[in-house]
Amino acid sequence: MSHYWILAAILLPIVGGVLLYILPFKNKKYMHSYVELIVIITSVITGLVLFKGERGLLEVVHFVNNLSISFKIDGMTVVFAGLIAILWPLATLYAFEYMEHDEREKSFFMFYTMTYGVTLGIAFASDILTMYLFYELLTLVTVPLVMHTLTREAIHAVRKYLYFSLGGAAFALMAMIFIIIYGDSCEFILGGVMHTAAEGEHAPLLLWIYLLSFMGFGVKSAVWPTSSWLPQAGVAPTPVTALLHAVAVVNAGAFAIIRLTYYSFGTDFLAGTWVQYACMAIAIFTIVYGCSRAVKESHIKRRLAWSTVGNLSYIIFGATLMTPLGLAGALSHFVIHGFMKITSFFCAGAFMHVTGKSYVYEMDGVGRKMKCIYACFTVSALGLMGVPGFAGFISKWNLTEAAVESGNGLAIAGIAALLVSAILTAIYMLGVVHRAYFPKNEAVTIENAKDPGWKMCVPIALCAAMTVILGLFASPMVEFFEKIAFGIY
Amino acid sequence: MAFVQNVPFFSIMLSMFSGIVSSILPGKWARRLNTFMIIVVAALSAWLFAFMATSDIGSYTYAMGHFPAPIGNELRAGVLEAGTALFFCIIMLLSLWGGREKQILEITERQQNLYYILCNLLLSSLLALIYTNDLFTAYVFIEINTIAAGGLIMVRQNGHCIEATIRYMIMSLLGSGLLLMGICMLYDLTGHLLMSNIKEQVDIIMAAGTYRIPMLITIGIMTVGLAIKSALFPFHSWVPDAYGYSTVSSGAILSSLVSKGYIFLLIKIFYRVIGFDTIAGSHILNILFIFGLCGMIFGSVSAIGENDIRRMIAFSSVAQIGYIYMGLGLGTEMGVIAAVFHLLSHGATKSLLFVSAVGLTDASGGSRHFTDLTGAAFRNKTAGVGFLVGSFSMVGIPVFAGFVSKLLFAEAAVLLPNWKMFPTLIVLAVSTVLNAIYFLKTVIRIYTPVKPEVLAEKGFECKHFKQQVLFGVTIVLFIIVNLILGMKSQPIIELIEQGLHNFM
Amino acid sequence: MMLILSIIVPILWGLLILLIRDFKSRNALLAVTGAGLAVAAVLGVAVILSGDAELFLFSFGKNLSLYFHVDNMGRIFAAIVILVWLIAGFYAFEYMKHEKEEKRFFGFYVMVFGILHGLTFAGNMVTYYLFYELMTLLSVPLILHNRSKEAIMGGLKYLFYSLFGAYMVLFGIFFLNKYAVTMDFIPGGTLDMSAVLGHEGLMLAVSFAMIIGFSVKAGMFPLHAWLPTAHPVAPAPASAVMSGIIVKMGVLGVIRVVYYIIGADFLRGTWVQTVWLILTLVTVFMGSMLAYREKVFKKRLAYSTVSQASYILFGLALLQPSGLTGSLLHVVFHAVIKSCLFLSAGAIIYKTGKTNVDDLRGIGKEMPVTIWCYTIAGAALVGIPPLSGFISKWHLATGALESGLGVFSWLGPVVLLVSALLTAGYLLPISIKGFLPGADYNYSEITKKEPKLIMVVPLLILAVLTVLLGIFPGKLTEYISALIGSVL
Amino acid sequence: MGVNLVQNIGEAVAMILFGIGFANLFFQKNLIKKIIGFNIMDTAIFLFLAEKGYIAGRMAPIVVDGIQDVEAYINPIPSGLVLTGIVVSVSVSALMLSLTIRLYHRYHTLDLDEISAKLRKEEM
Repeated sequence: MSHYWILAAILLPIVGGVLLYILPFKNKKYMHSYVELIVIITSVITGLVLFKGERGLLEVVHFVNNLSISFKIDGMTVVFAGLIAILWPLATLYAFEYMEHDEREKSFFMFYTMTYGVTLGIAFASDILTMYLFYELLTLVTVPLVMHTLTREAIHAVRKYLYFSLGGAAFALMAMIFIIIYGDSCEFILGGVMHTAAEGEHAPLLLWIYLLSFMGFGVKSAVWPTSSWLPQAGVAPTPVTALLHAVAVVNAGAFAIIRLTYYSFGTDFLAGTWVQYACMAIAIFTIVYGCSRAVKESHIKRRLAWSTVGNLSYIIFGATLMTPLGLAGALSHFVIHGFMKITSFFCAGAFMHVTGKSYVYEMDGVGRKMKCIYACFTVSALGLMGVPGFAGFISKWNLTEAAVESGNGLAIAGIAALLVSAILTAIYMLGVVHRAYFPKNEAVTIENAKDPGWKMCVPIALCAAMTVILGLFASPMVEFFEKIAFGIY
Repeated sequence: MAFVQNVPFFSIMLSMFSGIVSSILPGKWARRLNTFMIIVVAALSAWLFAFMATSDIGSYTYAMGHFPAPIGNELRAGVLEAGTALFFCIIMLLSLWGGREKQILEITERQQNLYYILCNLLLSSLLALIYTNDLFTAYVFIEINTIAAGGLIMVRQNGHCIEATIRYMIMSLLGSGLLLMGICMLYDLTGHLLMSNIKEQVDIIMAAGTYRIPMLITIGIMTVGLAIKSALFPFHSWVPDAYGYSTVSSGAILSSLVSKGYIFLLIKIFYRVIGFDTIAGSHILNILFIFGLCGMIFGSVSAIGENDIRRMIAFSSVAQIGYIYMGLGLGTEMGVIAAVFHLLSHGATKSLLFVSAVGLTDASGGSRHFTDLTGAAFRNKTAGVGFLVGSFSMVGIPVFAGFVSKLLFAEAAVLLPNWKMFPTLIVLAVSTVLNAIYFLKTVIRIYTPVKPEVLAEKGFECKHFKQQVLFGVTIVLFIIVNLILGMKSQPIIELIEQGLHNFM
Repeated sequence: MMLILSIIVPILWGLLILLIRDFKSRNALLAVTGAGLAVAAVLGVAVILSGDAELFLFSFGKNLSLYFHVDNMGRIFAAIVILVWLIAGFYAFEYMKHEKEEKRFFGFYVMVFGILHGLTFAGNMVTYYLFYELMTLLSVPLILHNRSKEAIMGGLKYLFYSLFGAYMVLFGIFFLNKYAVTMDFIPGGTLDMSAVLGHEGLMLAVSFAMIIGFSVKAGMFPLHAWLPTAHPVAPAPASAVMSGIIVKMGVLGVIRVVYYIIGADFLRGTWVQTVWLILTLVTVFMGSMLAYREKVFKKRLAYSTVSQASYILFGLALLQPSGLTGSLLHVVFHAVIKSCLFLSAGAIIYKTGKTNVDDLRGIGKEMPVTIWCYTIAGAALVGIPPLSGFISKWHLATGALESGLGVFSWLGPVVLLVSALLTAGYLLPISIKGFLPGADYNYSEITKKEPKLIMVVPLLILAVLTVLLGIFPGKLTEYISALIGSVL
Repeated sequence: MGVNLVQNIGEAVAMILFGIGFANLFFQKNLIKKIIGFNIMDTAIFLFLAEKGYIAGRMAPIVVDGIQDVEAYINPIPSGLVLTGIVVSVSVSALMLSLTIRLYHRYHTLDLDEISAKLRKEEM
């Protein structure tokens, strides 16, 4: 398959989204089938490109010097693009039901579909400029989604999101410049592209720059101290929070950090320097911080968002180990967290959609009424806690294996943080489960709670099933990640 | 000498004479003449530009009349001059088109032709600033430029505008006074007024090591003079009023062309009169650098606090001028290239913003306050898109012009051998964030839908593309210019580099 | 095959009970539950008797496999699990009558039975950890059964303490992955000494973390606080199996880690052993002390469990054959005794609703059989010969004296003795006041309140077992000694 | 120093005047005074130029009596510059004055800050 199909995969949802706005649809059903069709076709193309496509470089536009917009497929691409290609059709299906009573459904789906293309752009980007471009676009295209409800709160949240993201990108841009100047090329090549000479002479400077860019891209994956936008952005409709703020957007941040660390600066250069420790310390702190905030939060979506903050830093922590195993661990959490968190968000959204309530303390006893939803929620909770047999354990296992293997002193603290976060996760997730299944005697259960329609239940069940399946049969996936990390794939 | 090499002279004269002719024409015809003249000048400049870019003469001097140097007056043209002239013409034309509707409303019938006289004079003086090889000519045209610009502000005769004009004039006069003083002192030191001759003498003086202090003072006075005129922080107090209250074409032209003309002259002085090495060796650049940085931050901070969209854009100009001076202040060629590119990209972007902002305010009952602008982009979609693109460019989204200039600034900073790197990078990043804050805040605001009943209550009207074809076309053209700058930057940068080399 | 069935069948059976929407009658539920318990017990016994079976179930990642291996250590624990679980289960048939939502209780009860089989037969650390977590999660509903505010708090406290402990263990497992040759349980330990070389400090810390982690379940100071909160609020059968069995699973975990993975030799004489010994002794003393001062009956028993479980841990910490023998004996005896005590407490609450010790004056007149059972069990726990408790304590004390650990060799026995006195002090007054309420007691109001046979029989069985095990400890001790020979 | 000063007394005075003019233009609040300041500033520059162009003992560069020897005249270029400068200065002054008149008509004051304040009040 020619690699021009990459372009098709990126552009189809974007164009499709715009067309959606222009085309007149007779009724919702047509529109829904149109959207789902676009998304599924994109996913199919993506899948074909990933596994059958040529491994060449596709240059689209040439900018200054060695800067260009170009795409390619490598291991990381497969991971990210594959993940979202699986999740997007499901999330869209879920969104149909979630958004059914919304007046501005059309504009929602327009941007929702466009975001798909932009995210794919990040995944396929072959060099730092292309990634930066789509990274910025991702910020912008998701803005209408976050502020969809147009409440004061939403607008406030969206502003914060924008400023944080763009600000972060501005800092990351600085790093980009350094890579352009001190690197052999801007392309992502496992092991880094820095001049050896530049590394020697400018090492102290480059380390600072790495830190700067780490913090910059870290904004999107909600690394402390810039994590507060994520919970605030939870005002968005749940399909957005679930897919974008638990998977696509935030993973893009982690993805960018991995790209930068492993493919641009190179781990040989960074490993063992102070900056590695600094970044790792930040990640470790964020892990604990995010989870503690989640415990304190009683709004279900915000709670999950804080949980996301913590979990994303697992990925970052894996990345900062700067060993191939660390990368493999990071990637496994990258994928697995996606499935787990989208499940829990979907469930939370289903609860909110059906009952109109949104706080944990309003969930008394609903587990007995919304059986399917809360069964899945429980699965995701167990997964997030890292109970063996569920996917979360696999990624934790890989991460810690890498941490132990790295022999890095701070990594041991990281393992401890992972476990502290696990217990905190247990507190905030099982707290919910408990309430839902074992309400206090005097508590009042919401009367009208019941399982939502199939459009919601099916995606949720599938994602939950993935959590279990990945937990039990993870070996092929993990081996694949190790291949990527060792540069064999 | 090929015929095409007469273009600089022709274009200056053409615009000046059409100004004079306009004084006897009625407003409508003056406008037509003006449009025609700009197009012709643009075509001529394009011709020259193509010629210069393809031929290998690099640059040439053009003696006015028959007096040879050092007595005669000279023009000088190269690829950078021709390109800038072309760019200025395009932006001017688009700004006038974009603001035409508004301008017809805001300016009385009687003064219509006056407006175009001033425009023509302004263009001719800008062209003269670009092409001239003579410092005193430059001074004279600066004054013409100042008066024309003052007229452009004042022509909308309300209190704000007159007050803004007088403030603008005062600052301008301070600047041109200093510049004139500097020119005189330079003449005193070297005995010449032609740039190339001064350069020779300056080199000799510098080599001899005499007159260090007078030289420094001279350079300082001239630089400060031009900096004041181009509204470098902290001499920007006139900017928000002048850009904010004048009719929109004037605001756009002032911010994207007039101040740029001075900067272009300053760059010429740096390269052609003093010699860039001399300049880079003095501390003048450090001062420019620091004020540039301050301007970047201060302009943006003020813009954030602003509640009026036009004034906000005006404050943003202060910040952008800061960028340019920061680039100059870096003291490397990369820095200057970045500054020149930013001069272009900011010119293209800022005028787009001014023009589309007017479209938005018109769709909000003429109110310029943010609360009324809610949802304006839905009422005037073309203007909304224009503002969106302008904002993205300002914030530095790739594909748009602003990104490239930011990239160039940063690259220049990274390659610096001295202490300026970190301040530059940090301020660049911070100012990007600040830019994002006020521009995207506005974008969000204008793209926030409002309920129809609220609209009906306030009496805001929707404007469709068909009702404002010229405006729409202008916006589209602006966007195209922006995209060209953003995506085809490589040849442009190469030409700038080539042009700067020709300066030496 | 039998092995996997013994785990899966109860779990599925329990699930079935939970999923069936409505049982026609309570008897149907009880019949299904009873059948489930019986099948599970039969399967379990079959596994115990069928020799050293091994089963590699499947691998869900590198070094992550489900592997079962029946060994003698597992057999002991499996035996007491089956015994206590069955007895308490049948007791619950009657007891749970006055609770709502019995179906849920029995469903989880049967499920946990299966999990416990998995725990006792687990052949490597990961499998053990997996079932350990599942046990925690699935046993929570047993505790918070009546969903009162206190019950829910108690359940959550239990949950989070346990999870905290489990994660400490997991922390260790992560490191063992690198520093152990294999994570299968092999008597004597599997540490890869060449890998550990140079990382001894780390390894000790890891061992300590794992010991502490498992000890949370066994209620060792400072993480013992969940026990006195969770026990009083849980239904009596649940309290009984918690104290009798689930606490023991923590102990089994410690045994597996110390004797089967890390190896006693590695820990002997290190700071880990010292600290561990100190903690156990503190717990032993403190537990008894708190029990002595506690007025709520079940809470008192819970504190007693804290204290007694640390007897066991103390024996383990000695890293010495005699001590280990004592520990294992005490595991068995304490399981039987404490279940008996809790079940009697449950019977009292069930019939009279009295929870406070001071209200129990004359109870022996009202419920003589129950209180007799209680008294026998209590006396055994105190360690009055020839009852069972004496045997284990004797071994523990000898172990301490033989250990040659300096101060601990005499301090240990002293603390044990003091604690035994305190035990007598907090357990026996209930019997004494129960039977001899004093002159001012109004005998006319006495009514026979003996519960139904189905509750009394389990009590009797347990009481008789206590006595029998005390009088004929030979076989058991021999069995244990043989087992210990391979471990140490 | 002293000798230098005496010899360049014209330039020195020009500089001082320039400073005075500049300060007036910058700091005066009254518009008319500002314009006066501007004129002083410009005049100072002309003085400076004239001083530079003047060569003691020679005539203005107007051919009189057919003497065409360069040695006979002073430097003509500064004079030319002064003339141009005056033209510019006059026109700018005129513009400024006309603006001032307009403002005065509207706001009845010549104080720029006061005008700004009034404008702001107007907007309210």
